[in-house]
Amino acid sequence: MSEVREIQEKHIDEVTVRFAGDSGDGMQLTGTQFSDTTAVVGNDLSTLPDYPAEIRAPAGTLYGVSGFQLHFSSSDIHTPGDVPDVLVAMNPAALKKNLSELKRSGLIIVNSDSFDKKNLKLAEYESNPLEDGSLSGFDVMDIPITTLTYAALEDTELSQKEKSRCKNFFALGLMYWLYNRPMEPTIDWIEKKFKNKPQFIDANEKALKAGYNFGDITERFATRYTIEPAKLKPGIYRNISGNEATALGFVVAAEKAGLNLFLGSYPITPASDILQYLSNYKEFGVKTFQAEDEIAGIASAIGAAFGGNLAITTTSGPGLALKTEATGLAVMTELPLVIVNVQRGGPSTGLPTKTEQADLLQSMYGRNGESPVAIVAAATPSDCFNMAIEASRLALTYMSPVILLTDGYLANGSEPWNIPAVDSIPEIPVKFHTEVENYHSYSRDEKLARPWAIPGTKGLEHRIGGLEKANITGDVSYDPDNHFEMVKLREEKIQKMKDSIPDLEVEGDKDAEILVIGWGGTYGAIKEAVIHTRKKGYKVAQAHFKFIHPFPKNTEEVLRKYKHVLLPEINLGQLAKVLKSEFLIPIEQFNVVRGLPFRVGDIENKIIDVLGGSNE
Amino acid sequence: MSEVREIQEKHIDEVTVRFAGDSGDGMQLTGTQFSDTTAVVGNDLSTLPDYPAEIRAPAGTLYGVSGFQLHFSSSDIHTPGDVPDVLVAMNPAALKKNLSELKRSGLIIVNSDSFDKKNLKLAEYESNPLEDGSLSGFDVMDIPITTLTYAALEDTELSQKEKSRCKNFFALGLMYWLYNRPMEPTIDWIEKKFKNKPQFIDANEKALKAGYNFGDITERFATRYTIEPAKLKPGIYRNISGNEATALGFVVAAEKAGLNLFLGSYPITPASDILQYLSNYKEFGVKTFQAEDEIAGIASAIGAAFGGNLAITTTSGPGLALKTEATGLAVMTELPLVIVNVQRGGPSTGLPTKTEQADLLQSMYGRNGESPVAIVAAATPSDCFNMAIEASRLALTYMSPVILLTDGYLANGSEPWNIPAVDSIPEIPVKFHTEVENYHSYSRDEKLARPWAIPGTKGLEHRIGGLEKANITGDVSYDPDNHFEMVKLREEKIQKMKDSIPDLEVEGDKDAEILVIGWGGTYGAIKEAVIHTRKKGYKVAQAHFKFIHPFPKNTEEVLRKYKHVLLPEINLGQLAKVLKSEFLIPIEQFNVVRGLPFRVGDIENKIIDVLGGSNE
Amino acid sequence: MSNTEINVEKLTAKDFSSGIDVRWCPGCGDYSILAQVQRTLPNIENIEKEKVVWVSGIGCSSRFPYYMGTYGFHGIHGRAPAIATGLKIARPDLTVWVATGDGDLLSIGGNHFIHACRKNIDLKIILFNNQIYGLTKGQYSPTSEKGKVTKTSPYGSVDYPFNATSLALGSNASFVARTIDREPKHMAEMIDRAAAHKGLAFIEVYQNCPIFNDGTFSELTEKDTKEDNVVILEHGKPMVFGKNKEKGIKLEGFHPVIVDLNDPKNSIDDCLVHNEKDDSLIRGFILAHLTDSPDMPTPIGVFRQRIKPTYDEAMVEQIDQVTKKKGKGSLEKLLFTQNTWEVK
Amino acid sequence: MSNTEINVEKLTAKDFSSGIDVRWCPGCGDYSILAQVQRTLPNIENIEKEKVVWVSGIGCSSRFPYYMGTYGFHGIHGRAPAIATGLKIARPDLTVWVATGDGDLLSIGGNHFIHACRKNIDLKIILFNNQIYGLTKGQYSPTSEKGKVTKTSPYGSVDYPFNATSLALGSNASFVARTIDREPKHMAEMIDRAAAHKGLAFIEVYQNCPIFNDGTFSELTEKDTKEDNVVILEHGKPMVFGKNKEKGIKLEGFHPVIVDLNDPKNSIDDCLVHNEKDDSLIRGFILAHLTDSPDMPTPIGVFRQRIKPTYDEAMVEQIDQVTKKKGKGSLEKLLFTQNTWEVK
Ligand SMILES: Cc1ncc(C[n+]2csc(CCOP(=O)(O)OP(=O)(O)O)c2C)c(N)n1
Ligand SMILES: Cc1ncc(C[n+]2csc(CCOP(=O)(O)OP(=O)(O)O)c2C)c(N)n1
Ligand code: SF4
Ligand code: SF4
Ligand SMILES: [Mg+2]
Ligand SMILES: [Mg+2]
Repeated sequence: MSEVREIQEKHIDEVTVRFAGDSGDGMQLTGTQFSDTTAVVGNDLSTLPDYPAEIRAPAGTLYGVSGFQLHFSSSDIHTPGDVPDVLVAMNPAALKKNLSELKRSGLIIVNSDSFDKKNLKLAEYESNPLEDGSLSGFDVMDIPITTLTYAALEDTELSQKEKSRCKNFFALGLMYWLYNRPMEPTIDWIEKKFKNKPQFIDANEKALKAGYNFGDITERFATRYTIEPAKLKPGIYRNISGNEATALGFVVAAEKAGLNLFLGSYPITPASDILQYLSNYKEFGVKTFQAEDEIAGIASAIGAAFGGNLAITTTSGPGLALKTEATGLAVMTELPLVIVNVQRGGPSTGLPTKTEQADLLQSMYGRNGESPVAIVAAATPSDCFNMAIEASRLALTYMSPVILLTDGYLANGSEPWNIPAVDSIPEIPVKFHTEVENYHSYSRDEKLARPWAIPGTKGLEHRIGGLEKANITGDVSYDPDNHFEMVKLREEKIQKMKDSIPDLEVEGDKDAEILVIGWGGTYGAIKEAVIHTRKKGYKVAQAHFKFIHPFPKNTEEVLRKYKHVLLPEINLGQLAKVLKSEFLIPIEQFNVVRGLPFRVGDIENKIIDVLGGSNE
Repeated sequence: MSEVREIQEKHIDEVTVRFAGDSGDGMQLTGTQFSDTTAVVGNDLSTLPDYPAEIRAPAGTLYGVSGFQLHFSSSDIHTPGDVPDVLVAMNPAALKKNLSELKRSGLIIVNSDSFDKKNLKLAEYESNPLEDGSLSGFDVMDIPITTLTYAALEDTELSQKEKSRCKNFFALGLMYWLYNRPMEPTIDWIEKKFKNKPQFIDANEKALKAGYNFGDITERFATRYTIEPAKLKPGIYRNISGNEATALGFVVAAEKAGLNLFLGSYPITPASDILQYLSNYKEFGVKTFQAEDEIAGIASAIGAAFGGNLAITTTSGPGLALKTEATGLAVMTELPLVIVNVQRGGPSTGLPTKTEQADLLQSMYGRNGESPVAIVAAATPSDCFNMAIEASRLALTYMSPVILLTDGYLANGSEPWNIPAVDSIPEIPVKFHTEVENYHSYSRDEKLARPWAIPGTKGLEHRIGGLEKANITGDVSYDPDNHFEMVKLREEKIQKMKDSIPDLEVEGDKDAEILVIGWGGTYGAIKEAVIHTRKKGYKVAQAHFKFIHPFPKNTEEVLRKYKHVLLPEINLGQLAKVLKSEFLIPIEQFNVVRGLPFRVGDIENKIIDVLGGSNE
Repeated sequence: MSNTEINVEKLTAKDFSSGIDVRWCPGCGDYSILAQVQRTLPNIENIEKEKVVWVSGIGCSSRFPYYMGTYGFHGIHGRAPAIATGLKIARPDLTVWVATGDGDLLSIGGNHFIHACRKNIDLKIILFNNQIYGLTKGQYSPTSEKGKVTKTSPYGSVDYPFNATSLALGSNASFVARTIDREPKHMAEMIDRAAAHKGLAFIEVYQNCPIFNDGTFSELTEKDTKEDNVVILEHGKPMVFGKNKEKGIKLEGFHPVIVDLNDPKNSIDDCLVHNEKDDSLIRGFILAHLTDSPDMPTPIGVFRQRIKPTYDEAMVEQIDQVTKKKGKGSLEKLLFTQNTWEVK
Repeated sequence: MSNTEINVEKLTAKDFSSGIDVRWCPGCGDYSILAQVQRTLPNIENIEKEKVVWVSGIGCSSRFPYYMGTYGFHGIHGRAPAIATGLKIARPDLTVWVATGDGDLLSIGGNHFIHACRKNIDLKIILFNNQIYGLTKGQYSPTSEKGKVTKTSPYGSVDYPFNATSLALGSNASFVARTIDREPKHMAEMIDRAAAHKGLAFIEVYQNCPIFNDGTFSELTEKDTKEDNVVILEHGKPMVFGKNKEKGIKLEGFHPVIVDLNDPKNSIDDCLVHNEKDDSLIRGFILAHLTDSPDMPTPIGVFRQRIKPTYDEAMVEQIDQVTKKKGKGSLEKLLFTQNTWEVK
């Protein structure tokens, strides 16, 4: 880095970068590496991977474009950014697909080698945008990345194809240079990943360094940026995605409850990762059963719950639909069970790789009969860790199925996570029932939970099932009054959980005119919108639901305090429906269902709109 | 019937009779025969079969008791009656189980032969209620029915066991005498049923006549009752159950649409009858596919709909839960499909043979994503016929899945049905798309329906599926704005149906202080309660929802007119939730979830309660 | 948890009864199965009643767990094998039995059944095959014969039936047997054998439903016909049947044929010798398909038994191996992995 | 509706292409299946393109219908056989094909598959068996070999795999065949045979997934190994294989063994002669289980074909019979049945 050229070092506060290329170009990897490194240097960050449903659509096509957006900053941030400042486009299709969302006058780094006739045609370009002036207004850096990568790898033994695969590392290196990030974390990663393939270690490192050095050497970049570490709360951090956080949460919950963890699951995008993570933790005794279908996934978990495990099942929308009948069985048998639903675009197969919040009503009501379950939702990627533990705690304490809702954005997105000290996480007290005297399978404690007496316990042999149960004895009962009693008891038990969930917290202006509420993965976008509008002088407050069934005790009180209650949701108004029917309170809805997280700006505008327009 | 004994002939207006006995005693048959005969003599009537989930539990046990209640009258009636006037109890268990619901000073006819030690013990009687005075206050006729039946069949060739099986006909004959009904319809039925077993024809007829004659001869009955024919609307009538009416409705709908009818279904109580009825109508070309499970049931129907049939699937609660994922596919592919859900007690397996209204929210919201379907509900057993046609009409006209909700009470209950002239039922215009020019699989007509172009049509080869569709072209599309557009379009299409469904009708007082609303099988009970309270001088009106998604156009207007809106439901308030969230109107709920139809008296009391108590 | 000393007192059939009133129809074949199970289980060595769990789906037969004095789970329709699988994996120390019907296991539950067979989950599955849907009052089932007239097939069903043993073998089940409700001793033996088998054990029981399908198996159960229609499989013994064991079965190519042993041209040595331990599935498959031809007798007994590691076992082993290699998991390590950084 | 004159113009592969861009990964074996289907269908006698429907579930392979110029239905995961069943029953005039994957058909869809086989629904099912979940990015599937390391089995899977042909035969499928993506001519023949079969036709295609399971079938596809590892089944011909057809297969009891035909002690006459029309399922089952032992070659070709009435056919026939007997249904009669009365 001994350099004579005059380069301006500019300190900036935040940047949003989007990497885009073919599904085969390794953009998800590039994005993840950049994120991890950015995390390690101490920026706050938030990411949004966005990939097609096809595994690897034919090279160069528009529908084959895979993207990864990353927002990082020297201060607290909460979303992956509305509009990228920088676009790295590995081919014409990537440029075409992403250009419209780029910031005006933003920076575009393209692999100019890929702008040949064939690729232009595949991207449906009539003329070469690098030449026809259509990119005027942007800061375009057309760099022959392929050529430069080949050059850097000239003396390696790799085939051309293998060499070409290294070009994402070149791009990554260049970006590291541009944003002043160290290469070491990525070098470490490469060395571990290709442990058994030294030629790839060498090549990828060479490409990475070549990219970095290219930044240093070329005259094209006049400015280089520094983003200071964010002043986050002191602690040990790691970058974590929602799915990994969910998996870790359950391992911790099981240990804190002194139980074995059982996962019965069937792969489905975007939930498969959780199964994948958990299948690694054999040394924790975690049992993962890849079932033949979603029904077997939940049914096996119900069996494991009967057997005394912390039992969970993970899925996404269509899979949740398949689990409804069995969820009802868990309701009737009052067994602890956590069902994780990583929401994706629907209905039906819908948009499998996109995010949405449209499974709330299915979670609430999608079962035959009066069949209440608890519902909790994670607010950010790292919050998935907390909510997995919370869901487990509720399930085990109240002997009830609990649905944990996350979504595609939380699942694949990542952010720095202030890792909690293991001791600071409270135990989950669980006691299997063993006393033979006066045992009744449907007696209840003060929380209305029935005793958990597991097979193997002498003298407590009993039988449960999906037919209506007699209160206390647990015998099958067709008695009309008993049925009514049990229908009410099951709902009451869920309502009892109010005693052990936190009140709804309000952030923002004490004298706010508008309360913006939300649930799940929209937390960050709402939070930023609230910050921005407050900065503009509006009186705004925010409250976010992590517990939806039951609602926190103070919900009605909070909602009634404000002149306006605004609820942005990535659906047609599902939480709004529930709140309105429960409290008969008018709620202003803001619904955008585009398979993508909210744009902060859109929420901002809506807030201002509700408040009667600009106050400027 | 030449008789010297002085018998008082009493004209009465209405009676409620309950037959009760062992599951093996043929009580359902007895009840049905009595109903059919009662229908033929021109009374209005309403029935409520009530049988255990066990097929034939061991004789004499309490849980083995099967009952059949029948309310008949010389005027318009709407429910099977709150409390029986007469109980026919074939054994101690039947007496024990039903006594508490009998009218004070009601008539009890028991088979005294069955009151032996063993049966008394099985029925958990400490002493013989026929002897211990515990029945004082009732009018008890203890008749040795078994002995008398044996006597009547002395010279037949039957075994004792076979003879014993005839005793329900003895009881039926006695009841025919008591209520002055002809024996011919039953004799006809016996002759047809046992066509190939002449010895049974003879025996059953003998038993029937012996019962009848016993009434004539014995001195025990001082009074005999006549119930004049009801002054029903002129027309041809038959007695019909909800399930049969549903089946007939679909046969008619298919013919009126000029389509073949396809049913894909899996047996489940209380919906199996519909499959059973439809499997008989081969001469109408009806194809019934008994699938391997509920998912195959609906999936096959979706395939048949793609092929151009009027496709339906029938089930009950747990089965509906299993169909949710595939229902979403029908939503996305916008194919016409009717899903019949005969609701039963839930959650889970719940109370399989009991009635309930707790699947409304599942029907509304129980799918992943924003996945709207139309929902209609039948109000009375014979109304199932109309609503099956309506559901088909909506499905075919709007190219949409439609859920038709009935329930266990409607399904098994029966009433006289004024059979409509075949010509009076409107055609359902269906035109398969055949024009090749400008064909787009997701273009829309003014109703927002897409064209139905079925395989076999040359030049219209196209592909549909569960992934999001591009508006108009029907191509797979991951475009964010298209997705939002389509999410809105799908909901809009359902709302469009408002144009072709009738307004909500209000019956009762114009200046009513209270509007009692309801949906589905509670119609009759609400109607009687409204009539009774109006007779008592209260100002009451009634409106009943047969169309729930969408609601009729005038819904809000109607609801806002009244000081009180009361909504009785056999659930914890499901329609109330939907109405409250849609209109933010306060609704007084009345929820009783006992696996049984409402008692008219309970609704009556509630109405009076809401109006501030007695006005007397 | 296992403490064998507790079990010195010999358990009896009564210990395996829950005492709940049995609610099947009078004369139902299910009673016989219940009786044999309750009689057989106490004789199993070292059995601990509290470690036995009966799981079922929905159907008359699926009421079975209520009547057993063990732990029980009356599941939902078709899902018993899946519930049982989860339970067995979570708790390999338990003995998990499944009671199920032909609708429950082979119609709606078919997928879970074939997957449990394939994976060799250590479950004991008893199929109460009455060739009818009993609880829903008499619709044809996937084992009903073609042409059967039932409530949903008033003109005769057009379905070819499943052959349950064939399906189990096609799915590579490690233990496949058949017995009949009216053969209590044989049934007891099969239950005993299944209990002793480590791996998935499947027993098909032909069960009479006197209410909706009375007499379907009468040729196999009535005194005057059964000897001619049933062949009892015995390991290592030639396959012979008939009132005087005067008929044998031999193979012509792949086709089993009946030989008349009274005819001096034929000898018992020509007959197929049963070998339930055959490594390959073929022999079992031939036996399973004997029922395809109306002339051949129906085999009862163990069609095939093969010992191989069970799924639940393999999973525990893998966990043990990894734990041995990596050491017992530490939350500290798990959470505070590499790529952490500190903010001060 | 059938009007053969319309079809005088000979259809070509192009007519069977929808023209939509194909979106599989470069090198995916699915391309080969698509090409062979598109090439083969036009040659089928009297084929009317508009009467052909492709139904699929979810998976890479299930994208297949989009690329076909026929009617198509991209269903939901596992349900293709059920959707296709309804379509075929409703419209017996159509030719209904199912394109499906090993996860789609054998994992979540297992039940519909075995029931379609059992009922002999007249469907043509092509299984794209790549022994992996492709679309969800590489988890083991029910056909993955035991011990396979995938995303969900980082320490090797503990599942025994399904043998798809065994399962099909165990369910009594009337036509069972296997082919390989890299054998286009053989594949075309199998497609042709399936199309000609009246009844359920099942073809398993071994298909390479270069992204998540590259080379699983390479022993069967690579030039230098394939002759030793694949035996091609030909009706009426002895089962021989090897570079110079120097190896044969004969049966010892139920156990197929390899005989060295170079050894003069052995003769080609000892070898098993393939007979796909065998009435019984046994031969097919033996062939299906050849793959159980690593030493034996993998058979490709038609394992078994048996003609029997199809379900859809039988249903139509029953309707015709009843209609003939009762006359075409009259709504008047249906509604105004006996037991009516008049109110005036
Ligand atoms: C999801 C679901 N579908 C259908 C039913 C209705 N049902 C209950 S038992 C049964 C079949 C019973 O047949 P089988 O398994 O043979 O048992 P059996 O009564 O003959 O012993 C059916 C269809 C149900 N309870 N749940
Ligand atoms: C109900 C449901 N469960 C799970 C999924 C996720 N999913 C899609 S395809 C697939 C498996 C694909 O494997 P396979 O059938 O072998 O097809 P391939 O991609 O290998 O061709 C899975 C699990 C889904 N789409 N729907
Ligand atoms: S219906 Fe049949 S199977 Fe069910 S309990 Fe009665 S006799 Fe047994
Ligand atoms: S992931 Fe595998 S199976 Fe799927 S398209 Fe790519 S190569 Fe083919
Ligand atoms: Mg059965
Ligand atoms: Mg696959």
